[in-house]
Amino acid sequence: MTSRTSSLTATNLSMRFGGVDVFSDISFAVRTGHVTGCIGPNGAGKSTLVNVICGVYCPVGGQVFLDERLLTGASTVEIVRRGVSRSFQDVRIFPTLTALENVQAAMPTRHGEEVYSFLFGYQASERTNRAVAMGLLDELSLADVAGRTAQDLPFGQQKLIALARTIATGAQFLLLDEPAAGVELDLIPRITALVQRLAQQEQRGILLIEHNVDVIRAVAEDAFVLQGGRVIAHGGCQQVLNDERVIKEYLGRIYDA
Amino acid sequence: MGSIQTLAIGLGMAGYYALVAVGFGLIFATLRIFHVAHGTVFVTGGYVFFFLHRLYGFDLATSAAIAVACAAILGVAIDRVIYIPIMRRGGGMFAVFIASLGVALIFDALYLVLTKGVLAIARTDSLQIWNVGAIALRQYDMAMVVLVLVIFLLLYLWLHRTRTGLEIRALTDNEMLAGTVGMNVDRTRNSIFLIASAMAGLAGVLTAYDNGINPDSGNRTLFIAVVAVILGGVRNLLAGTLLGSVALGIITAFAMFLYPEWVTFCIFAMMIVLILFRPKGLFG
Amino acid sequence: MSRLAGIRAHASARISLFASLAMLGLAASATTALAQAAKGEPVKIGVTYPLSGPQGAWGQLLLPAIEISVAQRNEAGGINGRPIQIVVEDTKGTPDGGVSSMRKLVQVDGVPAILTIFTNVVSAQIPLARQFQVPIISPVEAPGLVTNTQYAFAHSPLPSRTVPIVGEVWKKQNVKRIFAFYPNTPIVKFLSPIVKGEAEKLGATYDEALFKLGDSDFRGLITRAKDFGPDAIFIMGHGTPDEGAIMKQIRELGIQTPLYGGCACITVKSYREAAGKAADGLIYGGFKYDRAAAAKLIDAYRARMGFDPDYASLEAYDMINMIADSAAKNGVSGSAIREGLANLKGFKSIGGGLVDMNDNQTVISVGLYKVIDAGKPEFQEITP
Amino acid sequence: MEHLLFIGNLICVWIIFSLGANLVIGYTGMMAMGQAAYLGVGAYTAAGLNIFFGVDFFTASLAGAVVAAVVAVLTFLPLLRLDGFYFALATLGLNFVFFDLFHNLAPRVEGSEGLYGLEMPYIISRPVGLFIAILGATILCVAICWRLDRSPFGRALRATRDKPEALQSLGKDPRKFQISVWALGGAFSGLAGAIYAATLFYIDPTLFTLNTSIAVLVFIGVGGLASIPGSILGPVVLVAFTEGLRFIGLPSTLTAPIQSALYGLLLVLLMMFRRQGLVGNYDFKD
Repeated sequence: MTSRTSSLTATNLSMRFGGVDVFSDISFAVRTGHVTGCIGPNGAGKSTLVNVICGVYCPVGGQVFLDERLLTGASTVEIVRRGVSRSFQDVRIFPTLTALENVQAAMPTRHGEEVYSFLFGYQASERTNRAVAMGLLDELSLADVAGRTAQDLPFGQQKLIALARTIATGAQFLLLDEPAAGVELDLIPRITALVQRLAQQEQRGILLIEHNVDVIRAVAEDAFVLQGGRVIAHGGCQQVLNDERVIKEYLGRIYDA
Repeated sequence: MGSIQTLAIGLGMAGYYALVAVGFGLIFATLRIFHVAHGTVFVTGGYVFFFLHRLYGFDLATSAAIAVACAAILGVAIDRVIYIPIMRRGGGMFAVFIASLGVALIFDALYLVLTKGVLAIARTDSLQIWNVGAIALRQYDMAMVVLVLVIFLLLYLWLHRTRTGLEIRALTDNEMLAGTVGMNVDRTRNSIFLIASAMAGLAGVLTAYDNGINPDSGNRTLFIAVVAVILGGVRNLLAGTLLGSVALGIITAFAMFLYPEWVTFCIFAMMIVLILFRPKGLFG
Repeated sequence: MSRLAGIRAHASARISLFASLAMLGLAASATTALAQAAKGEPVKIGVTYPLSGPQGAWGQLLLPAIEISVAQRNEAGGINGRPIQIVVEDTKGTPDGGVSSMRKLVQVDGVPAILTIFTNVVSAQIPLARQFQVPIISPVEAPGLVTNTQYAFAHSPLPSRTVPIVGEVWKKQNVKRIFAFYPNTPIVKFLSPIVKGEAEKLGATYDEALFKLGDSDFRGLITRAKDFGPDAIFIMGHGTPDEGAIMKQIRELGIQTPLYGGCACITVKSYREAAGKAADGLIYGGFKYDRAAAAKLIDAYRARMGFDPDYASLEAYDMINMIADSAAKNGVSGSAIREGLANLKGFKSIGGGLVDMNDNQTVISVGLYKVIDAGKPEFQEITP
Repeated sequence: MEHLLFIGNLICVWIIFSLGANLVIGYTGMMAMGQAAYLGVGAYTAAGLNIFFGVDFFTASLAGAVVAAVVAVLTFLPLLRLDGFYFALATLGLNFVFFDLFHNLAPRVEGSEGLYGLEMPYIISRPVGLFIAILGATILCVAICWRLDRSPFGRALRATRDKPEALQSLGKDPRKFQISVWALGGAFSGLAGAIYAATLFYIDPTLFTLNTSIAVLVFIGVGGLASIPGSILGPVVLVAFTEGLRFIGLPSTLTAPIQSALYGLLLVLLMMFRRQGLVGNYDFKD
């Protein structure tokens, strides 16, 4: 990454669909080298939050900043170019591409990807991209399915490919929408290890949206809890997870169930 | 003077468009099927009528009744034999659309072989006209306008006073129901295709009696009907289609009057502009 | 009836197709020329006519006349003892169909000459005729179309001769406003200036409208004419039923203006039927022929079809004999037949009289006619 | 023999046209129903330049491809925001609009009733020379598509087709790829049109109707979507079949309807039983 930024900040974000508030007054910050967790029940507005940050929807109130620069209002593509990329809860993998191609398609290089450059002169950058993509897949134990068409793979593996794809964009900030949901249990440690490595070694800032509290507990330093469209707790991860209100409103229900 | 005469002609043409368009709109609004073969159903009505009346000497009423029945059966058959199996095999709206084009091609070819593509006019005599000042009104057109209005009234009653009508309106309002193939929807589906195709068949009969049809007439009329439906708005089926058809009839007649070489151009340019700026329709 | 005739023509074409398919497998198209040299081997003549589409009805009425012509010629000894065999291809009346069927006839069947029809088809075939060195002959009525090329010939009365005699009627009746209908095809390029010129000569106001072949409702277009308030309406095109339908719709819009035409298309059954009663009173300039001289065609045609042949059938009858005469004199290759056609002198037309080829175009006699009853049909020659 | 070369030329024209359409429909998943319009633009441009301005044929063909690409992009930009049926319908409407343009400009334009005096360089003025040149152009087009298929650009096109919004979330604008491929498809169609004009020696608006657009849909539908072998196989099989109909002694009145009915039947059967075609890699999008 060329531009070094240090934080992605949301201030007083509000979103409304057809007169119904999805969330209101949400503020948080994601810093490079850190993982921020976001938990909350279904329908709490987590995915909408990601969509708002990424420019899919325009918030009815509040702003998102990348350091000092305003991000709100820019197009999705522009936002990714500035260094904020996201994954989808419902995967949205490219079904007819192979696992490897899925990851390669996300690489930011433009060599051979234009209508005037596809004939020649992209071999070197393709080789590099391929190596990087293979490395990512390897890290997620997907090296042996790299050549298989994505739609033929089980859901869990698709999810991991989508994760690899998001990482491959090279964005400084990653918004991961439930990366561990639907993934086989024995793969979860690999995901947490990867997320930790991204934060610590590559100095990326990660917003980790998860249902699985254990995952949050394992990797996140900070966390906030979204409930009924509001942040009900915010702070250090341990502190938040031990918050009485959180346990009562949210965690309690999970543990009960 | 020419403009009033053109207006009268346009209103007459609107009758045919309305009959084809309302059926197409009904199928599109309820089942999300882009039924290109609706044009085929239209010419089938016309050809059956033409063959029975002109070649086999049946009287007008019998030929017309058989023709409308054939068109109605063909419409239902296309749905049951082609559309439903495709949807059962996981084909989407585009698959049905393309298959529908295929059906239209097959029938075009059939009528081309049967008629060599020569214009089929079911009447031999001239039509009676009334001269009102310098304006010539054909009695046939006026009778047809009345007929179309009566049919639309009946359609209104059918959609608002019967159980099937209620189900159809539910389909129009709920996109989730549409496109599903299930036991409950099947009967409603049949009624939709039956009624829509019968109306297209009737339009075919009327056209074949009036100025005649050739194998191309189906597609031409269908695309005009599509524009009429888009113009009127899919959501607003009866009133919208009627208004859309009237508008289109007048526009086509005027295009023919003012820029005769550019009629097709006008219709399709208008369609593109509509799709771009008012996909929900002018009146929707 | 007419369909049966078509099938018969194809049955003979089929045999030759199999033969040529076999040859195609062996090699080159040159072999067809060798095969024809054998004694008694038929001489093939290609026919590219519309058998479907807007002009298909007419094409199917013309085929029997060609077959009668071929049969009578063969009885009379054919081409130096060799029978004539026609190979028919459907052009659908489109340039596209014209070119592909001509390619097939020349390159697969190896025909040395082709009978064809309609300006738009002929226009597209002319470059091909030059390339293949295969003469095409047609009753096109487009002035100048065939004169600038070596391999295309026409045998018909030109509108440059028929329209002026209609113009004399206009002059006599002191016509001041003329409205014309043409199809929206390249034929307008030839026709429009002639009629316009005629109007200018009279000092009459002139306007025109182009209709689309294959349309069926022309009323919007006709309203233009109504608005113009003409005292003469002129209709001419490819002789498709569309023109008849326009006549009918003119009357159904309450226009009682006299109708005029520049060809004898009303003698064509499909055209006449489309017009119905509306064509009664139509005045046209067209091919003038002697019924007694044409009896051997008219009687044979009547016996087969149940009604009289139209003027273009007579022209087609002539054209078969023109090709046969040229081939008999110069040989059966394309260039030999072309040579013969180009220098044709004193050819005895079925319509009576002798015609010469002048600049690739024959000059045949024209007359002025009035339709008394289109239903019967009954036509009367008149003088302006 | 000459006739076989002619059929070979026709097949080449349809292969180039199919490759272009397959880039748009198969690789990028855009339901283009009016590709014949660009075929016409290419044909008219090349023929017009050659006949009226004396431009040599190779340059004129290239110009045909370029103009078709430009026209394609200009007509595509307003349609960018449409999706599904409305996009298909709009492109279909474009076909009619262009047909009327060709048709109405034709009657009074000198040479419109046939390409008189299309000037060919000596080397391709003979049937064999022409065939070799056309075959060469076809091989070049196949090679370009083959490179494209394996390039990052091809991958991006397939990604655009599969999940445009996901591609967007990866920082790449799917619209850019759609416009690019539409231009490329237009260029292929335009080149095919120029070659078509050279093959037939004349052009006429009736060559560029909706039927031609549907024919290419059948070609790639039968051959296979998003597949180069499919784009070649479709035209080869279908043109050989329909031209073969002429040789089995079928009356020529029946060849056109049989071809049309066959195409219709193939469309129906394909949609029912094999939506990806013979060797295709992709289904018709929902």
